[in-house]
Amino acid sequence: CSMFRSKKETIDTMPVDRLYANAHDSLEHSDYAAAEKAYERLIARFPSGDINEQSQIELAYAQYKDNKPDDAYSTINRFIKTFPTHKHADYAYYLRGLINFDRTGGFIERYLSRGNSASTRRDQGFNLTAFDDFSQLTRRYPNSAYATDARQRMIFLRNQLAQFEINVAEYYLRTKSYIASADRAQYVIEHYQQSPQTADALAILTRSYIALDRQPLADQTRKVLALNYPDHPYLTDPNWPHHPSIWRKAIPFSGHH
Amino acid sequence: CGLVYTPDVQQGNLLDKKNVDQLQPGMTKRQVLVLLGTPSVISPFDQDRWDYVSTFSHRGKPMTKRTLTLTFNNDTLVRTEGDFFAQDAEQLLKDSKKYKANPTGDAEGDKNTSGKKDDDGGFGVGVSGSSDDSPASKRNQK
Amino acid sequence: AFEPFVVSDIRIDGLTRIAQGTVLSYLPIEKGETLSDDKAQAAIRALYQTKFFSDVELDRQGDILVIKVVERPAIAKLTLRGNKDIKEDDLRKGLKEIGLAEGETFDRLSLDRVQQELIRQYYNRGKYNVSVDPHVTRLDRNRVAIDIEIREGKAAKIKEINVIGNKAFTDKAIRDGFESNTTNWLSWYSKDDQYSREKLSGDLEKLSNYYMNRGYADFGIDSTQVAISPDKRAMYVDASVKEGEVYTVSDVKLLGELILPEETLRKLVFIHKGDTFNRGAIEASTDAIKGILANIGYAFAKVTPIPKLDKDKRTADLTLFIEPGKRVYVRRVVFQGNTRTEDEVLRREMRQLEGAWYSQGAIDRSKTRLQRLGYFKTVDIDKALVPGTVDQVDLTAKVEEQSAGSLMFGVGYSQYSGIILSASVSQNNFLGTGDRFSIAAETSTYYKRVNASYTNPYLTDSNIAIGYNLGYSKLDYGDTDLANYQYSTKSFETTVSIPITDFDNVSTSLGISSNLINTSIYTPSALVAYQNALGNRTIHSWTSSLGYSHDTRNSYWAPTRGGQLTASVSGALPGSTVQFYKLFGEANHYWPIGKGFVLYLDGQVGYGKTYGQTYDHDGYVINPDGTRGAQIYKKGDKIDFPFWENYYAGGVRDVRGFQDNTLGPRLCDGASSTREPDSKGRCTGGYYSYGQPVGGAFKVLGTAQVFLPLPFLKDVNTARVSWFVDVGNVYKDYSAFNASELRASTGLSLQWQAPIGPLIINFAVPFRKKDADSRFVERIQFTFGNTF
Amino acid sequence: CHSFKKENVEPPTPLDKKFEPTLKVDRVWKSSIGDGAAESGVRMRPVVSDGVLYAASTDGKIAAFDASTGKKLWSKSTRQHGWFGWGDSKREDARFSGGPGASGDLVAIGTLDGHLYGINAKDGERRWAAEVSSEVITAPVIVGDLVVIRCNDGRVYGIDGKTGERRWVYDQSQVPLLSLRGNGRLLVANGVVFFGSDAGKLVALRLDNGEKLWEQTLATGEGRTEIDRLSDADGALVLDGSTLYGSAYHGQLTAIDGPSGRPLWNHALSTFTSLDVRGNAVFGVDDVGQVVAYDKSGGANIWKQDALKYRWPTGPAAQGNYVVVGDLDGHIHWLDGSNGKIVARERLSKKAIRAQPLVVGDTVYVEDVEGHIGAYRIPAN
Repeated sequence: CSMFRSKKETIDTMPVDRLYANAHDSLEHSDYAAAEKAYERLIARFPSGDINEQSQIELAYAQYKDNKPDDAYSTINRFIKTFPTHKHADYAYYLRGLINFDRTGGFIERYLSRGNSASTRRDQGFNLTAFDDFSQLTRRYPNSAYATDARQRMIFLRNQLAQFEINVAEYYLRTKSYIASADRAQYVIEHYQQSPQTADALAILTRSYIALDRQPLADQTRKVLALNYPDHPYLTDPNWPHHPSIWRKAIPFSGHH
Repeated sequence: CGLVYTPDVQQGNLLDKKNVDQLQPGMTKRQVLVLLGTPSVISPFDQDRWDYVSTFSHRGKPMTKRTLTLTFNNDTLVRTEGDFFAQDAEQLLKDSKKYKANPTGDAEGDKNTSGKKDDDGGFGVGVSGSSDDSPASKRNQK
Repeated sequence: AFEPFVVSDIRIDGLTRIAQGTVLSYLPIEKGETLSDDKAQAAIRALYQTKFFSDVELDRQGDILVIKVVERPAIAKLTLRGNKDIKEDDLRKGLKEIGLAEGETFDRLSLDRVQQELIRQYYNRGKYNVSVDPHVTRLDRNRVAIDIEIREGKAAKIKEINVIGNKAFTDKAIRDGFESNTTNWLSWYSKDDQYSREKLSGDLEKLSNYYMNRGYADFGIDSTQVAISPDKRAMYVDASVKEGEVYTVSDVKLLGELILPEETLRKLVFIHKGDTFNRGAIEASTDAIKGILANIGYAFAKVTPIPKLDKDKRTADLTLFIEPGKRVYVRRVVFQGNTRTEDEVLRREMRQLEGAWYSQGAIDRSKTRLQRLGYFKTVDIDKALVPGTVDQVDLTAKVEEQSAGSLMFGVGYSQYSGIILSASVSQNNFLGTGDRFSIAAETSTYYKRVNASYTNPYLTDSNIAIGYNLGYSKLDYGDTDLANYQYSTKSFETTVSIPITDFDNVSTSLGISSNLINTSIYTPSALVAYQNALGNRTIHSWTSSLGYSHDTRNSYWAPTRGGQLTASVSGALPGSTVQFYKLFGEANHYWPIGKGFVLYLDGQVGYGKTYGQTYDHDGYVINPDGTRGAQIYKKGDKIDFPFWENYYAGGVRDVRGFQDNTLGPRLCDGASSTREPDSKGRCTGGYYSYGQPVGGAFKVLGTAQVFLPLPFLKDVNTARVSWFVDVGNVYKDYSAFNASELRASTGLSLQWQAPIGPLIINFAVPFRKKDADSRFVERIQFTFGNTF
Repeated sequence: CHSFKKENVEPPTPLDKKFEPTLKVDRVWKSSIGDGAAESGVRMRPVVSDGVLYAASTDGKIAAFDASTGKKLWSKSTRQHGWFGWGDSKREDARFSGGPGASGDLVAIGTLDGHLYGINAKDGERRWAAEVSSEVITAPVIVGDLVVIRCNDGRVYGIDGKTGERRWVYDQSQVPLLSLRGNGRLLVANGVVFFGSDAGKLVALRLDNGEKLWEQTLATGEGRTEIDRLSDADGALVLDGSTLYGSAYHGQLTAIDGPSGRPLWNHALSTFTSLDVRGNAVFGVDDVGQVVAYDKSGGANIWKQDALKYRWPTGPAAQGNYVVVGDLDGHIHWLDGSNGKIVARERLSKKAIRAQPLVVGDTVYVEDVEGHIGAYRIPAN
C-alpha cells in the first residue's frame, strides 16, 4: 500500500552503491526487465566512475538475456567506444559476439527441427556479424579467458556458413544447374578449407564436373577428395547426396531434407 | 514427361563469334578476360585451364553442352579447342519473351512498386552525423 | 613554445568521469619519447577529437608531462518540446547520431549544430517563423539537463504562382499537375498551398516536361523568383519562361552497338519522322530499348538521346546512341531478411539462376513469384557488380517477412441470422518450409464445421504440389432463411497439381465423402420428395475433380495487372449413390488504367447435371394426412440434380447487397402448400410465410470493379477501396436461365488484409431485384476474417 | 480563428484607446479602385500629375480622379477571369501591378504578366504595349519621352514613351534564390537612374543608355540560414540636394554623394520600406515596426517611436513637419517630426495599408491593399 511506498527509496533517489546492488540483485534473480530499468537510471544519475562502467556491461547483458538483442548490441557498442581499454573490454567483445550468435532462424524453427538445420537454411547475416565480432576479440586479446571459447564458437559459425553453402549447392545439383553447384562448392573450398563441409564440396564439385563432361577435372577433384577424406560416402556411392524420395515427401510434416 | 513444366536451365558463357576469332596463342590471361569475359569453370586445382562451358536444357529435356577449353602456360595462351553456341541475340530475345515481362516496367497504377520517392522523412534521415566540426559544412541530403 | 624533452612520466589532472587508461590510449605520446612542439600540437588535437574535454592544456614539471583537462559535462536529461512536424523518435535518432543523447558528453558546438539543422529542416517545410531555443541547466556532479523548446509556427501559404511568357498554353493548363498551388477550397486537406522548396523544384520540372512533350524542344525557364512577405507568412513564386518554337522530328537514327537487328529496336521507338518533338516519348523509347537489352543479358545498357536542333527550319534531328556494355552473368543470388523462411523456399521461385546470363525478364518474373507467395510485405531485388570483374553481378533479394500464418475470426452479421462466429488457425509457411497447413473450426447459428488441410507446393523440384483435406461439417438450415434441412458430411480428398508452363497448371483430386440428409416438416416439400425418391438417408460418393488454372497476377494481396483463368469439372464418380458432375469456369483480369486506378472484371459460370441414373418409380407429393399429392416425376425420368450440391448466389464475396446464398429459386414448405412462392415471395399453408432459397444447378455471376487510389491508403498496400457492379443469379438448371431474372447491385467495398485476417466491408445498393428478394437485402455487409 | 501564438509571430501592439489627437486632420475625399493589390502582395501606390490622381488594380481597373475633389474623370476595366477560367486564354492581360507612373500626357502601367502599357492621360485610351521579361511590381518613371521600368527578375528597361520600342536594357543584377516581396522604386535625377536591387546593392545607371555608373553595397547578405541572408533594398531611395539616402533589409541606412557614389555615413537600420527626408532628419521604419529619425548630416539617431511595434507600419511620408504612416488594420498615424510623438490618427478601412503614403502639396493620399484611397489635409490654421 502506498504508506510504504513513500518511505521505500525508489531507483531515482537511492545512492549509487545501493542502486547498483538492487540492479545486480534483480539480474541474479533473472528479473531482467527490472535490472535493465535500474541500470539505466544508475548510468544516467551517476555518469562517472567504475560502477557506471560496470553497470553498462551488466545492462547490455540484461538486455541480451531479456531477448532484446538490438538494444544490447547498441549498448555494448557504446561501451566499447567509450572505454576501449577497460579491464573488462575483452568480456564486452565476447558479449557482443554472443548477442548475434544464435539469432539465425526463428526460435520455434530451431526448437522443432532436428540438429541445426534451421540455422543453416536461413539468412546468414547474424552468423557473419557474430563471426567478425569474435574474431576481433581473438585478435585484440589472444590470451583472454574468453578467447578460447570464442575460437570454438568461431569454428561452429564457420561450419554453419559452410553448411549453408553446401545446402544451396545441393539444391542446384538436384535441379541440374551444374555451373551454379560447381561455383557454390568452389566457394566453400576457397573460403572454408578447414571446415568438414569441404569434403561434401569436393564431392559435389566432382559430380558437377562429370555432368558437364569435364572428366579430367572430375578425376582430379575426386583424387583430392579420396586423399583427404578417404571415407566420404560419395567415394562408394556415385549418386550421393540422396534426397528424400517423392513418396516420403508426400507424407505431411515429413520435413524436406 | 514433357507435360510437366520444368523451367529452362541455361548455364555458362555465351560467346560472340567475332571475339572468338580474334583469339590467338600468346595472348595473356588479362587480354582473354577482356575479350571473352570470365570463364564459367576454373578448377581450383588447375589455374592454367579455362573452360568456357555453355549448357542449355529446355523444359527438362536432356542438356545440350558446348565447351571451349583454353590452356595456358605461365600466363600465355597455348591451345584452344572445342566449340561454342554462337550467341544468337534474336533467339535469346524469343526466350526472354516467355516471361511476358513488359520491358516498360509497371504502370503507374501499381501500388506495390517499392521504389516510391519518400519525402524528407524525419529529422534523423536528413542529418548525416558527420563528425567535422565546422558549422557551415554543407549537409549532404539523402 | 616547448623545447623538446624526454617524457619520463605522464600525469593527467582534472579527470572525474573518464578513465586514465582511456585518455592514454588516445595520446600519440608514450613514456620515454621526446616531446617536440608538433607532437604536443598533435596530442592536444587528439584529445579534442575525443570530444570528452572542453579544455586541454599541456604543462611540464621537470620531466613529467602534465596534461590539465576540463571534462565536458555529461547529459543527464534531454527533453524536446513543441515538435509536431518532426516525430519524437526521428528527432532523438538524429540527435543521437550527432552525439546529443542522455549519457553522452555535452558539447556546445553540437547543440548549436542541432539548432541550425532543426531550423533548416523547418525552413524546408516552409515554416519560416520557427524558433528553436535550447536551454542548458547545470546540475551537480558535472552534469547538465538540456531542454530544447521548439515553436514551429505555421507554414507560409503560397499566395501567387505566376508563369510569365506562356503564350501557347493558359496558366491553368500548365499548372494542372503542380503539387504546390495557391490557397483553394481543398487546401485545408491537401496542404498544397504550403510552400516547400522540393515541391516547387518538382513542379518546375513538370512545367518544362509539359512544354517538351508538346514540341517545344528548346523551351527554357529564363528565371524563377521566390519572394517571401516581410512577416514570413506568405510566399510569391513567379517563373518567366521562353517558349521557343514547336519543333518537328526530322530524322530518328539508332547508332552504337545495336546487338539486335535494327527493325526489332525500331518497333520500340515511339517517336517517328514527322512527329512533333516529344521528350516523354523519347524517354519511353530509351527505357524500352534499355529494357529489352537488359532482358538478354546487358544489365548496364545505356541509351542516350542526342537531339540536334535546326533553329531556322525548326526541326530536330534525333539520334539514340546505344551502348550495351558487356553481357553480364549472375554469379551469386543472396537472400536477406528471411529469418523464418528457408532459403530453398525462396530460391526455388527464382527464374534467374546463378551462373546464367542476366535476364531482367527472369528477375521481374522471380520478383512477382516471390510476391505471390504471400509471405512477404516487400520484395526488392537489386544487382551489384562483383568487384574486380566487368561481367559478373551478384543479386541481393531483400525480403521483409510478414506473418504468413493467421489466426482468423469470422464475424459475419446479417439482419436475420445474427452473428456468425468462425475461428481458424492457418500457417501458409509452416516452420518456414513453404508448406501450407491449417485447422479451422466454425460454429454459427446454422452450421458447424471442422476442417484440416495440408499442402506441400513442392513435392518435386518442378513445383508439383500435393494437398490433403479432411473435413467434417454439419449444416442445420433450421433457423436461417435458407431451405430448411439438416445436412452433415464427412469427406477426405487428396489433390495433386502439376504446372504445365510458368503461368498454367493442371490439378486433379480424388476423395471419398459420405453425407447424411434429414428433412423435417419444415423442409420444402420438393426436397422431401426428392430425398424419399433416393430412398436412403446417407449418400456415399467417390468425389474427384480435374482443374486447369492460368494465373498471371502480379501480387498475392493487391494485384494490379494480369489475371486468372480457372476451369474445372468435379463430381461423384459412377458407383456413388447420386452420380453427378459440376462444370465450373471463372475468368478475371486487372488493368491499370493510369493515375492509380485499376479496373477489375470477373465472370463465373457453374453448371451441374446428374448422369446415368433414372427414377425407378413414380413420385408424388405426400400430403400431411398421408394422401398422395401432385405427381412430380415419372418412372424412367432422369434424376434431378442433388439439392445439397447446389450453387448459391448472393453474399459478401458474390452478388453483394444480398444475404449469403439467398438468391435463386425458392420453394415453399409444407406438403399442401403451393410449391412455388407467389410473385411477392410469399408462401401459404406452410410453416414459413416466405419461400426458402434452395440454390440451383446453374449459376452465372459477373462483376466489374474499379479500385480507387485514395491518398490515405497510398502506402498501406494491402488495403483497397473499390466501386463495384455485381450481376448474377442461380437457376434451377440450364434450361431455366433467363436474363430478366438476373439480380444486380452496385456500391463501395473496402478490402483490407488486416494483420490478423482479411476484412471486407461492403456498402451495396441492389438496383435490379424482385420484391421477393426484399427480405434478403443486406445493404451493409461486414466480414472480418475469411469464412471458409 | 487566427492566433499569433500558434503562428509564433509577435502580436501587434494594441493602440491605446484613450488617444487624444492634438492635431486636427480632415479627410478631403475617399474613393476606391477595383480590388487594389488583392492577394498579389504588391505595395500599389497611386500617382498625382498636374492635379490628377491615377490609380490601378490587379483585377484590370485603371482610373483617373481629380486630386482635389476625388471625382472620377475616366476609368477603364478589362475582365480578367471568365467563369471557372472559361475563355481565359483569349483575355487580354491587364493585371495591373506596377502602380501607375504619370508625367505630362502619358501614364505608364506595368502588369503581373510582363506587359507595360502607355496610356493617354486625358482619356485612358491605350497608346502602345511593350513586353518585358518578368512581372512588374514597382511603378515606372517617366522622364521626358523615356519610360524607365524595372522587373522582378532584376532587369531595368528604357522604353520610348511615344512608340513603346525598347531603347536599352540593363540585365546584370542577379536576384538571390529567396528575396523579400517587393522591388525598390526607381529614382531618376539629373540623367541618372538610381534603384535598390534585391541583392542589397544601390545601383546607378545612365538614363540615356542604361550603362552602370557605380554600385554601393547596402547589405552584405551573409548568415547561416536563407532568412538571415535576405538583403533586399526594397525601400524607395530619397534624394536631398545631391545626397542620396538608401537602406536595405539586414543592412545599413547609407548616405551617398549622388554624382560620385562615395558613401558619406551609414547607420545600422534593417528595413524593407521606403525612407523620407524633411528638414534635417531622415525618417524610416525598421523591420519590427519602430519609426525612427536620423540626423541628415551625421546619421545620429534623433528619436525612436515604438508605439506601432509589430503593427507592420508603411514607409514614413513627411507632410509639413509631420510624418504619416499607415499600419496593418487600416489606421493612419501622424507623428510629430521633431519628437516622434503620435499627434493624430484616422482610419481609412479595416484592411492593411502597405504602400508608403503619397504627399503632394499639403495633401496626403493613402491606398490600402483592397484599393480604398483616402486624401487627408492638415488645415493651415
